[in-house]
Amino acid sequence: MWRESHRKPMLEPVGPSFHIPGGNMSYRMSRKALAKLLASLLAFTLIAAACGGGDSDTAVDEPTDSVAEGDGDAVVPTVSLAEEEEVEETPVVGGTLRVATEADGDGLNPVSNNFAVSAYLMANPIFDPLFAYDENGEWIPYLAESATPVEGTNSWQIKLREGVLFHDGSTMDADDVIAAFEGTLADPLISLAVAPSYPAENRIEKIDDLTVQYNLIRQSAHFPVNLTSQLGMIPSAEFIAAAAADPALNQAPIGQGPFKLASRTQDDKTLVERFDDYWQGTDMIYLDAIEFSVVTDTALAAERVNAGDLDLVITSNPDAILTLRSAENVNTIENLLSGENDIMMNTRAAPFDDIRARQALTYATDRDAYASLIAQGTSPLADSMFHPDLIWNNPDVVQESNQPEKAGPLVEAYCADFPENCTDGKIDMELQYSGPSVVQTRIADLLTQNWEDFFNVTEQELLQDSHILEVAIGQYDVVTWRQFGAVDPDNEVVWLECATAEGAIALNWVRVCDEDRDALLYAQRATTDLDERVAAWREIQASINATYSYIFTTHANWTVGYGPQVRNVCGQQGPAGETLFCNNQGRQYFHNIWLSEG
Amino acid sequence: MIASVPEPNAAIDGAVEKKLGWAFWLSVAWIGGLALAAVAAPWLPIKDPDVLGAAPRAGLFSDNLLGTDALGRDVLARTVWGARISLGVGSVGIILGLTVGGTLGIISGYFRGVVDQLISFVFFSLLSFPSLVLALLITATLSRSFWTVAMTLGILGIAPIGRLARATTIQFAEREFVQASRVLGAKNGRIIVRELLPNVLIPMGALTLLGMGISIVAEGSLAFLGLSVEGDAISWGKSIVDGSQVRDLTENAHVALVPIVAMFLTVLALNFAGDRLREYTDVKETAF
Amino acid sequence: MSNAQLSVRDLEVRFPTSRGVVEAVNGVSFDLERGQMLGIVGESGSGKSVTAKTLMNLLPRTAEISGDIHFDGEDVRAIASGHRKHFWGVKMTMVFQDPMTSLNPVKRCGEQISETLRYHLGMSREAALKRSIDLLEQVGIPEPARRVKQYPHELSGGLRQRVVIAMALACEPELLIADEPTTAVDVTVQKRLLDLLDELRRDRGMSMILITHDLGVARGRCDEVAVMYAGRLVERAETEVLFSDARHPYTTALLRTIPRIDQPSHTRLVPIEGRPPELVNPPDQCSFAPRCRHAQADCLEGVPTLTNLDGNREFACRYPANTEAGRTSFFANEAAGQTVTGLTIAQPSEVN
Amino acid sequence: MAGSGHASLRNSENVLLSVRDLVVEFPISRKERVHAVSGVSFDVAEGETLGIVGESGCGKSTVARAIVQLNKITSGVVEYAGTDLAQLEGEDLRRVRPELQMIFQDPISSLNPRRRIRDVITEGLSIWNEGTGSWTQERIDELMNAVGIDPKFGDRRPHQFSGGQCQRIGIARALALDPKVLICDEPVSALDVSVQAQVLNIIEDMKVRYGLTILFISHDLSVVKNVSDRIIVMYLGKICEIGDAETIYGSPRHPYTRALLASIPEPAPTVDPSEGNIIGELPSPIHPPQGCRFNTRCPHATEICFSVEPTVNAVDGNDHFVACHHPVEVGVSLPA
Amino acid sequence: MAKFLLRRVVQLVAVLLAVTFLAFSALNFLGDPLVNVVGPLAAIPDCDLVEAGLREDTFSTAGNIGDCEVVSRARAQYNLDKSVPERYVRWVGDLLTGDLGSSFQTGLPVSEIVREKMPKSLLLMVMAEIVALAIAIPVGVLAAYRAGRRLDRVTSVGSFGLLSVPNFALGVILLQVFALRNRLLPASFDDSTLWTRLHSLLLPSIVLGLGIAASYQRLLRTDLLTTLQEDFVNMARAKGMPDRHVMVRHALRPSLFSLITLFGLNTGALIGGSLVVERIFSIPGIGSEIVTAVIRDDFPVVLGAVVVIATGFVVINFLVDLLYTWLDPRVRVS
Repeated sequence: MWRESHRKPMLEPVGPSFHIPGGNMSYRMSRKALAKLLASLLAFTLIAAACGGGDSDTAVDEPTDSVAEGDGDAVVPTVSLAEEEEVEETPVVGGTLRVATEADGDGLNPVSNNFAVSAYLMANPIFDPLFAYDENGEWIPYLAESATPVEGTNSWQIKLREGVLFHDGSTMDADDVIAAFEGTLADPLISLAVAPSYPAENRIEKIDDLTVQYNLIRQSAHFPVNLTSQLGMIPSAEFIAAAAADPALNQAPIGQGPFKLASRTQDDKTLVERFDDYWQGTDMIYLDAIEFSVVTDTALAAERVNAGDLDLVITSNPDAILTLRSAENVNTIENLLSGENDIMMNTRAAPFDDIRARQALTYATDRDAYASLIAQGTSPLADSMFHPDLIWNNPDVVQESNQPEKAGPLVEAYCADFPENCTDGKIDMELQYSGPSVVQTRIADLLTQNWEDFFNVTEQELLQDSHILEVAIGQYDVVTWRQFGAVDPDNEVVWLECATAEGAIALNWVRVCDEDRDALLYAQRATTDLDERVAAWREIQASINATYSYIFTTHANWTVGYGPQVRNVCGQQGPAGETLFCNNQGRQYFHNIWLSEG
Repeated sequence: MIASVPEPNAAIDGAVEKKLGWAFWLSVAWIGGLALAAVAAPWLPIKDPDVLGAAPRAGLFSDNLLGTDALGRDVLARTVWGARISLGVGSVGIILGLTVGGTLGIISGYFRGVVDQLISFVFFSLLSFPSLVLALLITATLSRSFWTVAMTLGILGIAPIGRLARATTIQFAEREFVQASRVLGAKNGRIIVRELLPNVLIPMGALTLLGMGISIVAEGSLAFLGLSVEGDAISWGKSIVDGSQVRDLTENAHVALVPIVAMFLTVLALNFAGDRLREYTDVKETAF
Repeated sequence: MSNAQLSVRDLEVRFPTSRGVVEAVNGVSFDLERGQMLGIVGESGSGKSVTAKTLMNLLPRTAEISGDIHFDGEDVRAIASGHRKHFWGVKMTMVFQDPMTSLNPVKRCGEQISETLRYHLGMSREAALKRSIDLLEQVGIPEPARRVKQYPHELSGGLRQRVVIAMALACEPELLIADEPTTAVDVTVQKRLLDLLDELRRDRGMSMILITHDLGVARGRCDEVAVMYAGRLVERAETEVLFSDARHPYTTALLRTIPRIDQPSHTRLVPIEGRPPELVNPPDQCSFAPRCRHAQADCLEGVPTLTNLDGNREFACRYPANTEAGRTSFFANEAAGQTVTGLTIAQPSEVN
Repeated sequence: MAGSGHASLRNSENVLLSVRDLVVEFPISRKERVHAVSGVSFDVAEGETLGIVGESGCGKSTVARAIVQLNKITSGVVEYAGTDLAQLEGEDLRRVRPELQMIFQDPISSLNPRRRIRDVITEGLSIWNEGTGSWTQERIDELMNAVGIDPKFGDRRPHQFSGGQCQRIGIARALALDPKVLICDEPVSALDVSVQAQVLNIIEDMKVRYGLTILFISHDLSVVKNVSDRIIVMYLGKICEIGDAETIYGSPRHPYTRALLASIPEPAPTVDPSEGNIIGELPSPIHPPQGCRFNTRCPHATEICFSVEPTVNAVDGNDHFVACHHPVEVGVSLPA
Repeated sequence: MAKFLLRRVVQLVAVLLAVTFLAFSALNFLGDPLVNVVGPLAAIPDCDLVEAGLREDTFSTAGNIGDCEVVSRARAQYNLDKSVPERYVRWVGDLLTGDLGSSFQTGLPVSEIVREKMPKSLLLMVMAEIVALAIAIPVGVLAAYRAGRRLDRVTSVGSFGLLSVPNFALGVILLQVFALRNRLLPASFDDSTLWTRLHSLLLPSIVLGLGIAASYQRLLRTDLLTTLQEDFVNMARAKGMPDRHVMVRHALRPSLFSLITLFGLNTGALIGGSLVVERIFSIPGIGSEIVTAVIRDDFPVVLGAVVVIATGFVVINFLVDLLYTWLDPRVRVS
């Protein structure tokens, strides 16, 4: 399915990617500032999200079928288009698209606010990125005209298009790009995640009015994909300066996308309207406006899409997905490749510093129950950090579980050695999860039930921010988590290397340091040979599996559900007429969507 | 020449005997039975409330009498076990509220003056603080153990109970029997304990039941905000929230409805019993 | 008696309660001639107010009423069950004990008077107000034009009761029932109010029923006095006859028990021992028997009927005072030291 | 009639309770106050029953409550057995309390509805720990018998008794501490006439039995006459007339006293019924009239009555005192 | 009147000071505001040591910039180095100038947030009260009029039942029946037009209103029964006034006092109760905002909302007092 793209060099990705469980929380909070630090790491990853799924009819039982229909020539499995796309219709101009988001962002300023899925949904119409993914998962210049590596691949020159107008009427030039980059690095928290890839001085240079040069510490063959996400969204320099002085302006961003912000109420509604001076022209911008409403319960939002109260919803909540699937008036696009649900153990603290405890926990876990009761069939069981459809997947790696008979002796042996960590012959441990969330609570209850024959489980529900924090600073035993799923696995290096396993804050959450594994990680980073990389990653998977630090449960499912009146959901076009990647982890584009009449 | 007259006569004695009525005893039986079941839950012939054995979202009268929830746990068992926390939190909370609020209210109503103004001001301030917001503040910042939640509910009760105690105290403190006691030479402490307490506390005793109902409901409200007792502790509020997910509600509403009905019946029984008890302990002051 | 203005026959009022049926009024009959003033005297619970409220159709729906009430030949109870407007308040009206509570505290005095006029007589707001001022003047209220704009609490007790009277008289009723109209006011005010009622009654030729617990009030004002005890009418006679020559032992005991201003200080009072009976399921006997010094064995068997002697007096007693039978029974009891109901008679009689 | 002055006070040895210049005012706002009692002086000899009579608002109950220190005294002296009660505080006051007991107007409200009547009656003894066990019980039984309550009903609660019985219980409670002075504040006004006599008789009996000195307050002229040796007539916080019962009723000198006696339904023979027709309304105790407080309604009022407050002066011997500039000559106003 | 007003204003200020001080202290003592500003840096215990010069920075991941300087800077910026009372005084000072501060979370001025969210909650509250009164007054009057009869017993049982239904349970049930199953009413808030606003608030206001209606009805019935015993009612009937006139014109107004007192006190409870109802029906009102802010420890928002609600509470109770004087002329004198 996967093959190397020869058109562009494979370069080293710079950022990590991870997901926090909570996308399906019924009660979701925005992150506190403390989470900005960690979550900002997420914001700068090279996410070439795999896109899978299919329409609502075929995806239910065998989600892989539709993937197989891909053209076989892409880096990623392509989305099989919904039937309505087959009929050529004349697009209708006008109308407001009503989109439900499950949360709101702190703000919509890409320089100082961390974007999660909801924020991306609202920011995508307002900001065009410098680069974007085409349907094959390869980067294409978008707002940028071109990207050229210099001095090997340590530096990249980015040339901007001429005559791009911001919503305030000013013209975009190199100064805006520099202001955005420096603004990002000026934020002490966000820079924690971004700065390490760049030297302390001379990180960005202005070559001419429309050209900037980014200077990196290490070779990076894939640098432009770094600019497909938040980091590639460029607000006007004046806006950046003004927002730095008055944070309230983060709610009223000035971009250059096809839609400009019309009104916004935090945690409620955000309305964007067509921007008439859009640099690509408005011939293909059909919608008058898009209205984003926060509906925290996406299952309820799904009901409303079915009822016609809303046009589109994006969710990873199994209840919502099932509702969308069974709804008569809803089409869905599901993506099973963009993340793994897992359970992590802290290998630097008792009792899980002992592999016997980790093994026991792994054996005691009932993944089948998890898949049927929690995922309810919306997400298949996962064996490793890669979906089997991906070439990186090592089919020999099998996630162990459901063998409680093996757990008993291990626990017995452990407790014999460390009686202080045991009570009544069971290992004492704490299961930490984020809440308040009905789904997370159910997961915790289920796991506790799995484990309680061998472990004395104390449940601890923490607010999402505290939850992330305690994991980052290593104050946990076991947590439920969602992670991985980047298009290019090189993005995952940062979560796995020894360098991030130490210190006060560790991004290698489980804190497993294995020098052999580091060697493999860096080897695959150094090569552009796909076979070599695949081989390295298969070995890495086996190595991860052997440490018993993660228990993979299911592949996360991001689903876009929309009413029949919504057309052209996956028909977004790039500047050169390329078809853009559809449903990248739920970060939907709305540029060319139109609403049929009636 | 005091004539001996046979009185009080028998007719009055008969008339004075009040009846609580069958509905009261039914309410008491429900609350008592529930409390008993809650205490005895581990030994009752019900399924393990945590075990995920059965098919999820089973309907009523399947293998599981009242069906199962989204994780396949027995709804009946969870409702019985949930009574432990709900009744526990409710009773501890109201006892705290009654003790603190009642004491402050009596002191305030009896001594009046500056003390009264100060305590009344505290009560009014507490009242102008929306109660659930107060509860939120406490439960969100402290760990949400059983005791935190119970204490929080107790604090919520202080101001309303205190105001009632104060009003009742004032009403009685001006009565002539209190003056009579003072004329006899009773000290303040004695007047409060002997003359006022029985008149204030006994009606407030009935209030205990009403207040317990309110506390049980408040636990549910906290659960809806995700701030009830943490961990895998089972409470009605948490069960209702769990069953109130849109899909659960549309496809198997009984998961939410069973604890809702249990809570409703309990609160109804508490309200009714409290109301009857209030009437019952409300002394008639004339025989005619 | 059928030509009487008001005729009450065998009136019974019962209230079912959780404790049993309260027999508040039990077989009360009387007639009232036009222009007459009847006093109904009794202690609390004797049924005098219930009787009045029955006449006024003011009892709660739970009350079980039987008996006949005719006003000018019209069946009053039929009016009550039908929907005839303009009877109460126009033909027959009532004033109550407490002037403070008889006036609606949240409405101006003028409104309260004029609403009656407007409802019954269809007067305009202005005309009704003007008439209200006239009425207030008639009942001797100074500055009536100012008073109509005042709220009841701004008036003194005496003035309030005058307002109530003015309100009652608004539609020129033919019968006024006054239920303890002066109990809540001081003696000096009481005198003036009673004088006023007397005067108005005479001027208008109105009939009146004065309900009171104060024998003195009844004595000075009424043509005829009826004494009620435990829901029954025990004696009725012309005022002077009743006060000088009462027959029922309760009446005589009542007259004796009250301290009199013309007696010297420290005059020993003659109390009526015991207390009034419960009205719940009363036994079939003379209800005064347990407190009666005349009581004999047959007093406990059946209720004595109201006997009519020489046309103008009635009483319900088998051993009436100031008669031979009464004297005999009393001396017999005195000799025995106690009555048949266990009432001790420790001291030689001062009376009878 | 604004009765001020000490003329009515006797120098007799056996004066037990003496009230001098008693003033009680209740503030209702920063500027205004109710002048409930304004400079009242009188005394009570040991073994005497002093009646205070007057209409509502005349301050008679306030006087009673001020004597037992239930109301704060604004100024004045309440001297009991040589001690000024108004000066006593805390424990000292408490120690004197058993000597002066009180019976209240509302027999129902004056008993704690939640206590058994035996406990109610024993309360005084248990406060002062007088006697224990059977001794106490015997005394209580005796008291209950004395007031006509069968001791076997001691376990019942007040609501099982009638108003008259409750008043008897109240009397027993007051007598349990063996007081010297009994203050009766409208003790029979809430009772039906048929039981009123029972309670009045008991008060008379108890006075004899326990050697009480009684202050008897009532609005009912007949009742006051029946129980009192001496009578005070009050109007709007002041004394009008003080004298022996027979004197007050037989030859009243104050116009207000006469108006009262003429107003009752069966007027006293000593006054003309027309004297009851006093005009106007009771003035506000917040702004009482200058001079004689009765001047707004008095048929005899002259200029001096509006400017000068009359003092309490002796008239025609017999310890008869009147506070009036123009006391009525008895012979003149009697009907011919 | 002026004096009365002045006293009320003083009371309002005192209550506000007490309430905000309570909230302020609770927020500061129970949680650490620093966490909200600088995130995990505050939670790393060693940072204090670093700040004191006792230790090197320990952020391996952060590399070159994650110093504890950030912490000190934030402390200074938000006055967190000052004592709690001093910070409170500063906060009150800002409040006097109309500055409620800015959200830690979004940077938006709290006054703007309140202005945005409050009207929705207020509308819900008003609608709920209207629903409650519209049900309670007629039913209460009818029940009192037919006291002891079947209608009275039925409404008594009904109101007793309603009182015992927690509003979240009622919300869940009505949501299920009317919004999810039958789609008669919207399941969540729609802010598009005034009509959709009222339409989508109907169900939540019924949920809130029904429970209150039950308590109002019971109270009104009891008070009406007491009033109906009064002589002035008898007097009105003795004057021959028709029953309807007596109930509505004579008995109702003097019976409204407890109801109105409860009405005043309810405003506080209603905002409390609406937290849950706003949650269930996805209404982005002040209740939802408070919940979110409390959970996020967004102090300025919590404090601001509490100030506004407490002010509302005191002001409404003040209006209730004014209403008394309209209802009862006796109060006007004293």
